[in-house]
Amino acid sequence: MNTILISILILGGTGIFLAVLIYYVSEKFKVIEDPRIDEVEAALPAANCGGCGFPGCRGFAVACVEADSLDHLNCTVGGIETMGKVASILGKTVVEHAPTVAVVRCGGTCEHRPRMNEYDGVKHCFIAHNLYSGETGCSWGCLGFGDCELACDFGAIKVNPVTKIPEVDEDKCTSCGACVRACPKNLIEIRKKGPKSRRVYVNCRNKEKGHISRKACNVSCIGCKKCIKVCPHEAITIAENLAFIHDDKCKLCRKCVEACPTNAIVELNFPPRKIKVENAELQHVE
Amino acid sequence: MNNVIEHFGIITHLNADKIHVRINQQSACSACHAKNRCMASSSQEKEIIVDNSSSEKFQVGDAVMLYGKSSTGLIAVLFAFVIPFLLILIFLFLLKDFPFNEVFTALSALGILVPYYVILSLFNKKLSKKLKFNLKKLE
Amino acid sequence: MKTFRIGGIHPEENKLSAGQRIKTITLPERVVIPLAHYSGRPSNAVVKRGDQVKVGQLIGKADGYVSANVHSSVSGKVAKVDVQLDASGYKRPAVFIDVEGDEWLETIDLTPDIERKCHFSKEEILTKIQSAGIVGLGGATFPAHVKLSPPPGKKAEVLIINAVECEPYLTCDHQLMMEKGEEILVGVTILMKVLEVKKAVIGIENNKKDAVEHLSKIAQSYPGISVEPLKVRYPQGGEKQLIDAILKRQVPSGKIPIEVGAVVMNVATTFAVYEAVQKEKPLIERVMTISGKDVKKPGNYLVRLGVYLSEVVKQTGGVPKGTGKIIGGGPMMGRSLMNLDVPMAKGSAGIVFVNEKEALRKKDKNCIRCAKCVTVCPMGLEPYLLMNQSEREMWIEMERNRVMDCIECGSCSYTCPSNRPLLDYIRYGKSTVGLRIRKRQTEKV
Amino acid sequence: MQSNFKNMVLSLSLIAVFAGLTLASVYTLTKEPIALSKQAKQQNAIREVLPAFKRLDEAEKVKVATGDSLEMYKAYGNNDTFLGAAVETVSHNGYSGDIKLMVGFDVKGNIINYSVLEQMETPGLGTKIVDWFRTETRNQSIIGKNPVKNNLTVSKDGGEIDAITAATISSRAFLEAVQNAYDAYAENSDMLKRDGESGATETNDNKNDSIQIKQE
Amino acid sequence: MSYILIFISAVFVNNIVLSQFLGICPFLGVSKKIETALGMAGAVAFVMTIATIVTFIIQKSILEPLEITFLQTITFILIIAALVQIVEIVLKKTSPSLYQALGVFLPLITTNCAILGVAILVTQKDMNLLESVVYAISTAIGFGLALILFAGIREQLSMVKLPKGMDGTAIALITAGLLAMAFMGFAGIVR
Amino acid sequence: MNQQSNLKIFLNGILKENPTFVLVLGMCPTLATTSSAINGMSMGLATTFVLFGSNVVISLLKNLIPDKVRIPAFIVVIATFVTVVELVMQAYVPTLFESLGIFIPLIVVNCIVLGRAEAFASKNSVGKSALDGLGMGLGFTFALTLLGTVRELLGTGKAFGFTIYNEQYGMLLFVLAPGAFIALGYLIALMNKLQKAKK
Amino acid sequence: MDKLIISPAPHIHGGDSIEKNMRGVIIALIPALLVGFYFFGLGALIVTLVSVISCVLFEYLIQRFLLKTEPTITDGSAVITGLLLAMNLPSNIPFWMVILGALFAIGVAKMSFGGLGNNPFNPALAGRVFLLISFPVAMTSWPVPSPLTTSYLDAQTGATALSILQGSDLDIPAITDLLIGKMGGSLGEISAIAILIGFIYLLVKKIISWHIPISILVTVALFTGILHGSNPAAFASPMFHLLTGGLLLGAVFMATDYATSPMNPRGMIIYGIGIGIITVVIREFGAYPEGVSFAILIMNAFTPLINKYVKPRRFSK
Ligand SMILES: Cc1cc2nc3c(=O)[nH]c(=O)nc-3n(C[C@H](O)[C@H](O)[C@H](O)COP(=O)(O)O)c2cc1C
Ligand SMILES: Cc1cc2nc3c(=O)[nH]c(=O)nc-3n(C[C@H](O)[C@H](O)[C@H](O)COP(=O)(O)O)c2cc1C
Ligand SMILES: Cc1cc2nc3c(=O)[nH]c(=O)nc-3n(C[C@H](O)[C@H](O)[C@H](O)COP(=O)(O)O)c2cc1C
Ligand SMILES: Cc1cc2nc3c(=O)[nH]c(=O)nc-3n(C[C@H](O)[C@H](O)[C@H](O)CO)c2cc1C
Ligand code: SF4
Ligand code: SF4
Ligand code: SF4
Ligand code: SF4
Ligand code: FES
Repeated sequence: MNTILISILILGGTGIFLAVLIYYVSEKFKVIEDPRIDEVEAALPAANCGGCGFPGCRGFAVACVEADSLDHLNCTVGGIETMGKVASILGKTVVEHAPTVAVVRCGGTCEHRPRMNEYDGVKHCFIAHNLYSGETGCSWGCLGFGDCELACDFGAIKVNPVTKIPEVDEDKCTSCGACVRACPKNLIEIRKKGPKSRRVYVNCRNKEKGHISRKACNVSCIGCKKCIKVCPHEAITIAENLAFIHDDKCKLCRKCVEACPTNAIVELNFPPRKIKVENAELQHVE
Repeated sequence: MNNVIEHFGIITHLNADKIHVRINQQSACSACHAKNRCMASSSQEKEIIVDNSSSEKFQVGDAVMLYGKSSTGLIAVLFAFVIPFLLILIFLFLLKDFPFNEVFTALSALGILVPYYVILSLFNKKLSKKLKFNLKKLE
Repeated sequence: MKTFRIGGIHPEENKLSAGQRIKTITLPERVVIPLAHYSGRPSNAVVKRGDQVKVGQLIGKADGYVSANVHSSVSGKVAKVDVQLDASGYKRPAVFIDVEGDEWLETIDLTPDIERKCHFSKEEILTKIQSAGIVGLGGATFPAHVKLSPPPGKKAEVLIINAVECEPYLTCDHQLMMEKGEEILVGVTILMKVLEVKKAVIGIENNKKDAVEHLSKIAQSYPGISVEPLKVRYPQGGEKQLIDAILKRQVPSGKIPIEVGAVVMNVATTFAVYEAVQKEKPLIERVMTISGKDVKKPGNYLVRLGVYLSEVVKQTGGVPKGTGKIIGGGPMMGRSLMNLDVPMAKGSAGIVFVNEKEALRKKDKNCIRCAKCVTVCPMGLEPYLLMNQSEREMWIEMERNRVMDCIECGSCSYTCPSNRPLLDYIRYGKSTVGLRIRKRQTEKV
Repeated sequence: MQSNFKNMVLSLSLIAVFAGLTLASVYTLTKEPIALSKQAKQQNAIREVLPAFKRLDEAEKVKVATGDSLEMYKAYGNNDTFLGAAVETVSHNGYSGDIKLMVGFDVKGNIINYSVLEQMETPGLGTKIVDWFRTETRNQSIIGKNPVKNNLTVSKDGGEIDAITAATISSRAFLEAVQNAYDAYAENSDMLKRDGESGATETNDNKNDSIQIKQE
Repeated sequence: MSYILIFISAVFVNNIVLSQFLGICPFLGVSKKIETALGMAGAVAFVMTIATIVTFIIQKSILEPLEITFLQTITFILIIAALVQIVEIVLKKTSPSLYQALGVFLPLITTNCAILGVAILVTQKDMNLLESVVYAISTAIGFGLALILFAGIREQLSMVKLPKGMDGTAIALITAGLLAMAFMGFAGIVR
Repeated sequence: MNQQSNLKIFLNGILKENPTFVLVLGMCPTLATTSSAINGMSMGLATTFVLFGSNVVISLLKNLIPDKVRIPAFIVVIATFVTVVELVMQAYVPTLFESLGIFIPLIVVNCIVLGRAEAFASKNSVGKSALDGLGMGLGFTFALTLLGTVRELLGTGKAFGFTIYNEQYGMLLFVLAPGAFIALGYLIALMNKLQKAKK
Repeated sequence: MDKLIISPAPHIHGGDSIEKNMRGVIIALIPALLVGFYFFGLGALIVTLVSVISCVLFEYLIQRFLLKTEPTITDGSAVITGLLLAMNLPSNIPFWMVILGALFAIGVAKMSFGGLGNNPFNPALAGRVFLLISFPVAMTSWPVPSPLTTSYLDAQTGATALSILQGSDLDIPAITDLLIGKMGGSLGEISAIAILIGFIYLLVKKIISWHIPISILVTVALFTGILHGSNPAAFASPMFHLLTGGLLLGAVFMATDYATSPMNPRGMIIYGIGIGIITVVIREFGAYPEGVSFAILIMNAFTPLINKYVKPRRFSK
């Protein structure tokens, strides 16, 4: 009986001591912070990819809590679903950001753009780019060593071993922009995904005069302005011999695709057209 | 070697001369891949106060990186832990030859920590100069 | 015998064209003179299409202080001012000139006499060097007048003439010394005058014994100038290594030679200075080596700027059969060329043909941590570590490990028994770290 | 539940009190069996190293040269004839940690048997002491030997016992423990007492304390 | 046992991590930074010492006299948990800047397993106070040694391509095994 | 962890989230007590008992404990069960108790126990917590037994004390400390591989 | 003209290769190996062959079937591991133990880390220590040298010079015997002269630098010199320590292993001093008669730290 009493006393005493201690600690060490930050962070995908423009998901969470509205904040990885959760935690509303996706703007596959020399250094776009213009005659086009592939945390972009041009897996791509930053040739663009993933864009970055770029690659943009003429929505501009289709104006009418003499403009995910066969081929390539 | 330690933090408060940065102190096991299953990997939030002397403009909510020399950290460990435990050790060796009751010796060895920490608290200003951190805004 | 104290290798010398007298390449129908082929800002064209130019006439004006003038190397009519692909495949501005005769500017002294006395003041000489568009011919092509005007507070004590030519194959400096020894020494006295130094040392590797003897003999009549034979060891020609070898002083990390009181000039640059000051001749031509194991007649040639390399090669026996790689410059530091349709530039010291067998690198394997790269690095770096960190993009660590000290000599890649592409990665890291440092500095300002 | 002061103190102390209660009860319940099993272990060891006996003396503490106090249990047969004694002995020179033995001696000081109580030697090597020194092959058994008549050290040291292969250290320590046991026995046994009443003995001479052990 | 022997034994021969199997979690989990490992060792040494002294007092003045040693486990673990908190409070009160610097520099000290282990071992081995303290300190130093060596090896391993499936814990354990094997060479130095 | 079938909860601990091979928790006892299959199994069972008991009690008490004293309260509960195991083993299987030594009291700090209390029992019903404790415990037991068997077999040629091959071929290293690390390392690698193969 | 090859400088390579270095080491090992064959006869031959073949085979099998990478057995490193493992074993050890040792060396210590260059510990030594710990009896009964004998497992055993240190009363062998190798011991460690010939060869071929071996030997000499000077009865002379056991073999061939030793001269010297000290401590105070293997393995563990904190001599400060 004695033992029992002593045990209870000792343990009970320790218990009280601990409780008091912890109470004291929790009062003294309290860190004043908005608890919502944690909640928001928990709702985020924890990819820490930086696609939102903030350092890591935590930074984004803080920004969301601090900001007056969520208009300019978007987690590209989580998309509207995540932002909806964030909004409900914070009692704010979300504006829907049109979904975007990475687009590689180079069509210079091996068959369209012959290799003229053989690179024998480290197979790394940046290293090759620092050394020289590349294995082909086009100094603007893809080097094909896959720095973008390395940069992508989501396995969404892969260099096709046959064409040596990277391809984006639309379903996996979160448009975080890591590949954009990685590509030394600045070939990748984050572009509106478009309804049903339909997109029309100029698949080239060559700013050389037409005859020069044509010599290097037979699907290059030659700056002939034919697309501008046919575009009913004024969605195309040309600068330095290179056309660019603005995705906020383009209505996906595909007139330019037909007009382009070099097939430099591509359309994606449209139902096949009967008349123009070459374009269908191009789609396979993409 | 002049190594640098970095710690990610978020600004919670600031005024003209002090910036409060909240950091998350992870346990030793945080590098372990099972950390979210294991209790030992608990983390604790701490608030660090840094002098607002940098030319950079900070705002509440900014994500910042705390920089300090790792020698700073080692000095901190020295003052906080190593010296007191050396004190205990020396004290115990001194008392070794006196025929005191062991429990008494043990208590007095712990007792020696009291003056030590009191003295430490007197050197607060000096120490805080030595143990400085810098802030850098991320991106 | 002196040499530098850390690292170094001894690649096969292969000086196949040694002793071949300098021959002159005949002028082609058209030359393309690049306006930007040195370090510094490109010069601005001062001629336009249809202009008639003479040899030595200014066609590109230096754009600012760290930039250099460009002169026509031929006489004829400007066909156009346009872009031309350079050796790395990127476009650069250039002046295209259709050659008509060989008419030189009247001011240029074309007599073969050696002008030993220099009558000009320090300032006059500097102006002449600057207007002659002289850049370093040892490889870095840094405008010579900049280097010859030490920053305030710094004073040169010694002039070092870099006659090391440690690259395998190349012999152009060697041959120049044999044929123009006297002129070079006059050039040295001019440089000494500019720098106001009493002492000059010509450093020559001991595989050029004839040059050592030849120059030593001439140097006897030039007070203050001595010739220093050096043990053969690559990269002795690197200026930091050369200063270490001769003066036993080490240029601090991130600093330039003047910090230890030295100025380094290449022999060919010295010769160009002589011609500019004493003969009023701008830098319009240089000696280059054409070599390679399969080249029938390896030799040294005097080539005007702007001549297509393909023309030079045609005149010197053509591309050997089975060539797998063409190197512009020496095999350790030169760059491989995509084709020969690039114009001769001020820094082109040679063309080396490598046959297919030797052109391809061997497959790289695991680092076996043999430390050979560490042993050979002349800067005392740890190439294996830098490569690893570069691969993993650990820029902060790389900076701490002093990647910026790397002189890109390639000794590490040359040595690695596992054929690891050390320098490829180190260069990647170096350029990224360099960017970061610059960004930091601009942020601070 | 809310973390206010009252709640915290109350819940934690209640849980602690409850824990104390549980533990103390379990302790009371297991106290007996634990004591018994401890005793049984010792008794078993004693029984293993001695011939069948009727009565055992309470432990006598004997100091030996190494500074350890060894416990000795004297055993008596019918008519209180002295049968010998079991000595719990120890060596601190084991390969890792102490080696504790129970060694039984007969009246003449011959070793009857031994039992290893505690050892932390390397499995497969030093642990062989458990059986090695009572296995009758080569010269390795100590059973029946007398530390006075036989040189109970390893053959490497000039003794007559073969050490365990590759575990000389353990063997030495084992034999040292045996020697200690014998010293304690010799010191404190009337039969073997050689030179009178010398030595620092702390004999517990209260014979009434002796306990009766049931024979199997 | 002399104190030096206790020291050598705890650091080299019976290293707490490599042969006693205590504190494996932080050993496997601790960051690759060598400085952090060093700091950890210092902090652990202190906490271990204090914990050993406090539990020693508890054991000798409460548990043993009252014959409630069966409460050892529960009291020790509670005391140790409280101790870490108290150390923090004291530090924060007496020297806020130190407290801050430690927060940035060190991970939380949660080597419960080793600290409790040492406290219990010391009572099991029946050491006296000074022996216990020397043992605690030496153990912490041994812990630090293992940690630092391991941090170095891990840092080097992070630079190579490990076979698939071997990376992470598997290779860490195998490395630890080889390290433990090497340390067996010290066997027998203390007997 | 919303609505999981009971069987799933149970199996979870044994296979998918095996505390040793997948979660890599509680390494100290795992390494220390597996010098033989029996020892490993006993340690596993002792831990299972504690896990089971503490999970049940904690899920019973979950609504009565304020958040801030959660951890100490859990520790008290766990320590109680540990001490119970300690006392019972001491009384009825003293030899086993001795060979497991200090690692029985150290169950207190085994991350699995506290981890499950925190992650599962404090959020789920009693029944589920019981199943979880049992599953995790058995998973742990399975792992320890396996490791113990491997080490015993390689080290001494025995399994559960039965001789499989002649002891002279046994590699002593595996019974000693380095062998523990190495054997566990390879078992984990193997599990990694199997897991990947399944996917 | 076909496609030209473009690559960053440098465009030439010195032609050094892993194979060349490994071949050099194998050649340097031959003298010591021949002495071993001579004194220990058939047993030595069998042990060596089994060790080399199983090392190479295990490496091949693991790479081929487990790692699914291209086998690199042709680089010769597995052969060296096999040779060095054998040279560290007594010549009368059963061949199945040799196979187990080879499996441990290659499988655990080398291939688990990804093969050549990745391993933090010396594979051959890991294999040897594994055997020493696992089979202490077989690993510590040394055959007495009997030239060109054909006995293998049943060879007559005796003490090694070092086990004499541990307290038997045998005579200390003559220095000349130690030099040529007429003493008991592992089959490759016995002849100081043969090992020194290999050492000189490695130095001349620039396969290793002098720093590690010399710093080990000097440290051992100094340390044992101090001990011997203070108590000649308890501690053997420096000469004896230098010439006996695996010290020379370890210092020249095993401590210098590229993958596991520091990467610059200063680091190498620190490493060597460490090995020297630990070796003497284990020999004089530890349970094992021989400490070189353990000392090298322990210092292997320090190598990453040395590499991190001891930097090569930099160009200017
Ligand atoms: C920004 C800059 C400023 C320089 N200023 C000087 C200078 O004032 N004096 C000088 O002697 N060299 C100067 N240099 C030249 C370098 O020291 C060096 O000679 C040149 O980069 C080529 O050297 P290398 O071929 O050995 O690399 C300068 C270089 C740079 C990039
Ligand atoms: C690795 C390396 C090797 C070099 N080798 C030579 C050489 O052999 N000869 C030479 O004149 N310059 C060489 N240089 C260039 C010199 O560093 C330095 O730029 C030059 O001597 C300065 O003279 P300059 O401005 O007249 O060219 C080398 C540079 C480096 C980095
Ligand atoms: C892993 C290992 C454990 C050992 N354990 C013991 C042991 O428990 N007892 C022992 O006497 N020797 C042990 N030894 C052997 C000693 O180190 C020493 O070599 C031996 O006792 C003396 O050799 P000898 O008996 O062959 O003369 C062990 C050796 C190793 C490798
Ligand atoms: C100088 C030199 C010494 C070597 N020593 C060893 C050795 O002691 N043990 C070993 O397994 N391999 C040795 N090797 C072979 C090889 O480096 C070794 O297998 C690597 O450690 C495997 O990564 C050596 C190689 C060289 C070049
Ligand atoms: S493809 Fe580019 S944008 Fe898309 S997820 Fe990958 S890195 Fe991000
Ligand atoms: S898109 Fe850019 S980064 Fe990707 S492979 Fe092509 S060049 Fe490289
Ligand atoms: S290239 Fe750079 S790292 Fe390599 S040896 Fe030369 S200086 Fe050193
Ligand atoms: S030379 Fe090559 S193999 Fe040797 S350490 Fe350097 S990178 Fe590694
Ligand atoms: S069980 Fe985690 S540290 Fe011991």
